[in-house]
Amino acid sequence: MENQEIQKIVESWSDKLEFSEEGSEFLNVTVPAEELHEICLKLKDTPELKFDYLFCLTGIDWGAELGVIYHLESTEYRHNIVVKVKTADREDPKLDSVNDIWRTAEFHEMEVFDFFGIRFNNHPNLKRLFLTPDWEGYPLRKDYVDEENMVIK
Amino acid sequence: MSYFSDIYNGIKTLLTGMRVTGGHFVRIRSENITQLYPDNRDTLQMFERFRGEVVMPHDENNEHRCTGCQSCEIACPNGSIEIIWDRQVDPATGKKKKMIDKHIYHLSMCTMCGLCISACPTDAIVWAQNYENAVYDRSALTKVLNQPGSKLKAGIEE
Amino acid sequence: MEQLTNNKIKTEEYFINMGPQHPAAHGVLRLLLTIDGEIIKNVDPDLGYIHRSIEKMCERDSYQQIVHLTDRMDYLSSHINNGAVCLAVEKALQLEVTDRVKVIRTIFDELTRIASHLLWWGVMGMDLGALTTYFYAFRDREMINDIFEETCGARLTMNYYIPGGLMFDLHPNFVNRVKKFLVDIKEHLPEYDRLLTGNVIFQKRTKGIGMLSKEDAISYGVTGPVARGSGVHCDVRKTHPYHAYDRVNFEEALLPEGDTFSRYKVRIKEMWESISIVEQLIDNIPEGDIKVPTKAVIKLPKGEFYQRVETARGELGVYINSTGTKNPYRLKFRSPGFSNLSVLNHISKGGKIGDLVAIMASFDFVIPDIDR
Amino acid sequence: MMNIPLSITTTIHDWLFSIMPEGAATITEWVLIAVAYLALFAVAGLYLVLLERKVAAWFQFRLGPNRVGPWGIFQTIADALKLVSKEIYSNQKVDKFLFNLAPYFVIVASLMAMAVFPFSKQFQGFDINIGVFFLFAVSSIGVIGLLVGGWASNNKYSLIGAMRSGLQTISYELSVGLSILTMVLLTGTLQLSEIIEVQRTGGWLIFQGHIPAVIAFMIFMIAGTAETNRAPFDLVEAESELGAGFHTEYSGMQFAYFFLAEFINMFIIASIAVVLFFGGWLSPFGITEGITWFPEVLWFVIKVFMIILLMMWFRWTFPRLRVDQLLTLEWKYLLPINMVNLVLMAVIIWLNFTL
Repeated sequence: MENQEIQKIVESWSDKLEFSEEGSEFLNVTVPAEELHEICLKLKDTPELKFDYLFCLTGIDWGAELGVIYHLESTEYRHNIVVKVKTADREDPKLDSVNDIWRTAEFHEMEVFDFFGIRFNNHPNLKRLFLTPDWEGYPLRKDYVDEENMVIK
Repeated sequence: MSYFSDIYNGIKTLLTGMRVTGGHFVRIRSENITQLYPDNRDTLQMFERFRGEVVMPHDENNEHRCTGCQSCEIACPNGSIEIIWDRQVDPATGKKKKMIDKHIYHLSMCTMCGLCISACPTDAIVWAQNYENAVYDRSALTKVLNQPGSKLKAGIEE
Repeated sequence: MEQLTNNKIKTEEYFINMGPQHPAAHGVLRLLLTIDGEIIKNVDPDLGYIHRSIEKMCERDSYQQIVHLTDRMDYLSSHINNGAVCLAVEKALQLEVTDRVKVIRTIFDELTRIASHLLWWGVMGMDLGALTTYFYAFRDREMINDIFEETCGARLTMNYYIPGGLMFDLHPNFVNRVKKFLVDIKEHLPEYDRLLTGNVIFQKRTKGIGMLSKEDAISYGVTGPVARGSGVHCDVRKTHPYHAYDRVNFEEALLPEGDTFSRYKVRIKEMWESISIVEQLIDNIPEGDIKVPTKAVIKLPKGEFYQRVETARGELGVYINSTGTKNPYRLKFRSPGFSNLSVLNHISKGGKIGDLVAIMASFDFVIPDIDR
Repeated sequence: MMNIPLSITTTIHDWLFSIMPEGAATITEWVLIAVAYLALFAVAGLYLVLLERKVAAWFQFRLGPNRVGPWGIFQTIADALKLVSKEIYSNQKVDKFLFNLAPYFVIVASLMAMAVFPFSKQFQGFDINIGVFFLFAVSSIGVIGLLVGGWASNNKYSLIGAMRSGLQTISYELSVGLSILTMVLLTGTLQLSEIIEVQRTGGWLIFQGHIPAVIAFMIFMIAGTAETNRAPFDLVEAESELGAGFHTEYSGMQFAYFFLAEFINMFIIASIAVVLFFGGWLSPFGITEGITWFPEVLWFVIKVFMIILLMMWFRWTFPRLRVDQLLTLEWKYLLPINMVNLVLMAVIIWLNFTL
């Protein structure tokens, strides 16, 4: 399915979505944090879309806000969409977990929590996966400083 | 009935496997792949492109090709190359120009990625095929690549 | 029945740490197992024992330098990892590499895949107790390593692909060596089948163990031979062709059973397919340049770039978020091992310790790839 | 003319009794015999380890040990010296008494079994009339050592290994016993020397008993491999599952005892097989029958090595079984076949169909 058709379907679900194709090969849709779970569920369950394969889940620090990028693909139709979600709260960022929609998100969300400190609601086992439990700070954030271990060139 | 055919097939597959290993067992003289390493040092030849360590070749007049442009230092991802350079008067032309004082190479930090060598515009550094890099003291892995008293070969900078 | 449930013998579940130092962990994977006798109740992976923050390092490195970091992720398919970053950068720069580069990259990718699968085959046998397989596989892998060493100068961490092409041209011996290797491997693979695949103990150990359904495989984001063993059509070489895969004939190895044995068969079949791909390309490597000149400092345009490749373990994704500078703003590696690991708990529950070892062997984990 | 080993022992015997009172001489003789046996089996164990490493290497395109001495023949001796000099280390929470006791259980059980073997006509420590029975009983004591060691180590991996060893030995004891019983049916005696005498006239038992004897031999080899905890039945150690199983926590000489015991057990199983199926020290077709100076013990050793080679071949070819498959194999396959085989053997003897 072409990007325009996908956009047409998704647009009808909510009026708070922002679409963009600039600087990317995929259709990007920015979703407000409170609608994330609902939109994701629809993306998977709508028979024409069937985005059943979450192939990449990236945490990102945009400077002012933290966010997560979901790369979705349909294994049946082979079309893609990129869902972006942002949260402005850097102290205690919270987003909804999508691990009940795509099970692979369980581990990827743990990774995002570990590196960006984004807490996911309804996540079954949110723990520091790579770093030690008492690690201070979230290393992939842009404002993270560690004078001992980081070599800045 | 499948009980007996299971036994039969099981024994058959086991014997097939034993034939494979047994075949290699009796042919061990021609098939063995062991290299008797410290004994074959004299004959052991590495491939010509093998990345052992970075060296700076010098010719018979103790001249190298490094202009001190620092391309390798910038290209290195790990900071394993440090160039200490100086502006000195070139005796041939009488002008001041950039000359290397020390080309320091930390083998201990090197990941053998080869970016420095492809970055070098004058082919001053190349790979050596030396594979025995174990030393007793870490400081021995910090090497100065240009030999003492060496100078830049004439005509490289153009 | 009443008496049975009320009897005095109490059993208790207990924890054991499988790893980080464990022969079956293939590195430093730590699994917290909850066990009832020999039956596995829960598997909780604990990672990070070889985490080197490659993604953070990428944010400070230039694009040429990033390539060599990917060698250290999945070290068994380092060429393919290099290719992923190079392709992403080339896609961003809209750089079209020459045909020669494409074909050479394809050959190297496939040789890497054979080498990786050979090592996996040896380790699979070893995990199940047949130690001899390891040496048989290494004998052949050694030939591939020699091929690589002659051309690239390295055996494991290659860094041979660079954005825009290849670091240097093929060695003159390359074609002959590959042809000789192809003859040898075609002799040896059937022997491997006789030794291990047919073995009744091996089949009993793997058939029906670790069942993974197609739906679960997709939902858990499982890719590579593991997913194809469950019948998921997910070969990136087919779905999103890159390099020269669109001009070679090969079959995607798909088996519907979804057990450990079908994953095993998929990998064996992939080796044959890789051999056939190399055979198709080795005789007609086109002439041409080996690199398209790029600037010394590569600056990517502003935007987001995503490149997927098929490594020996599954789909590797490289996500580059660029703000137009010489370093990526954010670079994410979607590593196949990490997603595959997430399904381990789901499929090994209820099995025995021996089953868990067999399942892990069939997943072919490379821990640096999971930890990054 | 007497056999050379025997003439030496006779000389020593006479000499001892000439310089000492009778009681002291007897005790000295016992001690000497014990020391001789101990030394013999330490050396045999060590060289079996070397053989195993060499054979494994040859199965795997390698050369094997080749650094210490010519062709590496002193390699295992060097290893043993290293192990002797190592600290015996245990973690804090082990049950000290049991932990230290376990290796001796294992090694003593193995050595005791050695006493009754008829290496040649004269070279036999102790020829009791229930020889087979004794062998069988003593060789299964070893498992207590494994259980105790695994339990006392206070390590979950060791415990799993120990439990597996218990279950494995108890199951496979049956098959070993029944297959021995099948052969005893043919010989009509339990005394090892007599079992060999039976074969001197009637041919080796595996030919005498033909079909049931061959089946019994196969079952004996499978069950015997399982008894010694060797691959494909090495669930007790199962290095890819349990690390090192029951001896994870052992170090130094205590570990070496477990290790040697495994190889001596292999020697025992092979020896039983040789005595019961291949005529013990008898030469094939009686080719050295008339040559009095020929050391008959050589035939025994050659045959034992052939059987050991077979067991090593198993080990370096097959994958390991899973714990439930191990039991399935025993209770669903080996045991019923063995029972039927026993009846078959009885029928054959009854109808006088033996060769």
